[in-house]
Amino acid sequence: MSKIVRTISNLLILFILTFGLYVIMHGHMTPGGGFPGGAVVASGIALLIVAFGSHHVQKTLKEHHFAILKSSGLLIFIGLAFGGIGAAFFYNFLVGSPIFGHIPPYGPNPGDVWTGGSSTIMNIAVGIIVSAGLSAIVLVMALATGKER
Amino acid sequence: MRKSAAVISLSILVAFLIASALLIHPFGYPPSQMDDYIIQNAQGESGANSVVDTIVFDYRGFDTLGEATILFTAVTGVVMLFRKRKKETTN
Amino acid sequence: MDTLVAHSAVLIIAIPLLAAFLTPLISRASEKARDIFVITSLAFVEFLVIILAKDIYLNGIHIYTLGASSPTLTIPEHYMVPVRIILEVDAMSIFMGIISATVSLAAAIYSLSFMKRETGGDRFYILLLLLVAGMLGLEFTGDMFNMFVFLEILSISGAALAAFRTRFADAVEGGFKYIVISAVGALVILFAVGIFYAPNIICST
Amino acid sequence: MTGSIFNIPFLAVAALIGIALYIIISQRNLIKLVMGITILESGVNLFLITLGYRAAGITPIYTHAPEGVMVLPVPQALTLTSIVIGVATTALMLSMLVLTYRHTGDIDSEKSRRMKG
Repeated sequence: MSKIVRTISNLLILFILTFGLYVIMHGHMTPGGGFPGGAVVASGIALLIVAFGSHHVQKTLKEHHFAILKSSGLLIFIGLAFGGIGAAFFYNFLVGSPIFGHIPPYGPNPGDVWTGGSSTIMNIAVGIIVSAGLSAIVLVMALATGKER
Repeated sequence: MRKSAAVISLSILVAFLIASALLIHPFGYPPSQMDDYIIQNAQGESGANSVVDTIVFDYRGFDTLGEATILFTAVTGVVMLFRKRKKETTN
Repeated sequence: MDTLVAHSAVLIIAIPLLAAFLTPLISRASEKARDIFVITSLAFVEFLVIILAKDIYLNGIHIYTLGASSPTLTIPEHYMVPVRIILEVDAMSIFMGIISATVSLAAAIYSLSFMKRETGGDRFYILLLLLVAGMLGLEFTGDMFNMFVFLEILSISGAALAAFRTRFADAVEGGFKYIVISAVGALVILFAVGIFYAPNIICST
Repeated sequence: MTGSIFNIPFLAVAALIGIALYIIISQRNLIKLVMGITILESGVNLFLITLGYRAAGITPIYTHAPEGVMVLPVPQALTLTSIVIGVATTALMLSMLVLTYRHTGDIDSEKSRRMKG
């Protein structure tokens, strides 16, 4: 791609990533959450692949980096699910505990980040999984169908 | 012959779809006993403000676990399909 | 031991998933460690299926509610319809569970030697473990949408495994036909889940 | 009141699914077949979402929620899952298509005679 597109995408990638992380982090209060936030982050990486070409991106962001990210996100997710095994498999064992444990008053309230129990951390885990997964799909497909230089 | 069989079966299916579209509950007034319970109790049981997020991760968390494995399967499948074939004996 | 039996219904589905997520990390260590890990996890699933079968043979249908404060609490306190996902394991599903667990253990042991000549080894084991998780999940859930999700896991990992040997044109083409037909079938099942969700579709008063 | 004629969204769902099934049956070019499946998937998602709409309903999120009855949250959770399933199946189908194109050199299902249907 031309020089202009590369410099603009260099700047733009920061805003896309911060917006994606914002949507992932505030999933339990505002609309959004793990899936849409991960898709936003993956679209940022897709922008890099379009701007710089898949071979250039492949030098820094290799496929096994995404594989490690995906596996760790999934392990966090299933670890939280196993965390509540005392009561039942997917029991929300962090409600009322010091970690993300506040319970907001019933009805409309301004929203408090420190709520949601294990579902907040699951949000972040799903955000990691979706962003690593979708960008891995885009990168692998771009590499496979790109011109071998 | 094959073409007419396909067209007939498709028209029967579309007729069923239109019939179900006309007979379903009116658009803005769904029956909602389960959802009213969830809307009342979502904040109390899981503490999150967003009821949809509570359902996705707390009431029906097992679906989202299946969901994450589906994405993991698809990515592993795509990466496996486009792998470089180094030493491979054709048997 | 009895807590293991109480939680065995969900452990049978969760252990293959956990093993599938761990396999990429363990295969970094060595090929041998990965093979041992896959075989031991499938053997543990087989052991869990057998003790669950004994429990069902003795005292009937085994119910497990995911996320409730206790596994058998299916109906929430002041409400008459179950809200959470319930695993319902009766004689028929545990019979199918025994078959699928045994066959997949045998397939994994057989594929140890067969996969030596193929490239992309650990991806085969990840997809095999996910196939097993999809099969067992499909048989044990009592929830319609959950059945759709596990059916989709089954069809995606099955299609990827069908197209595993990508140097043969027939394999990839067979995988493509498999994924197309099962995707259309699963979407029509999802439409049926929607119809089940709107109860008075025909008898609207 | 029985189903009134004005269930326009459900008629739209019927139209989408009918068009998608016609595409899947009649198309020879496999890329268009995958497009037909994507249309079918969006039709079924539209059906799930319109099941959960309540007249003048607000989004079921309590942060700064205005007054009003809340829309049904369960179909939204189901649609979230089925959208990602659609992405997964489409990605796998397209990558298999690329591989069949590499092997047989063309994308038309008629010419590669083994691929009837």
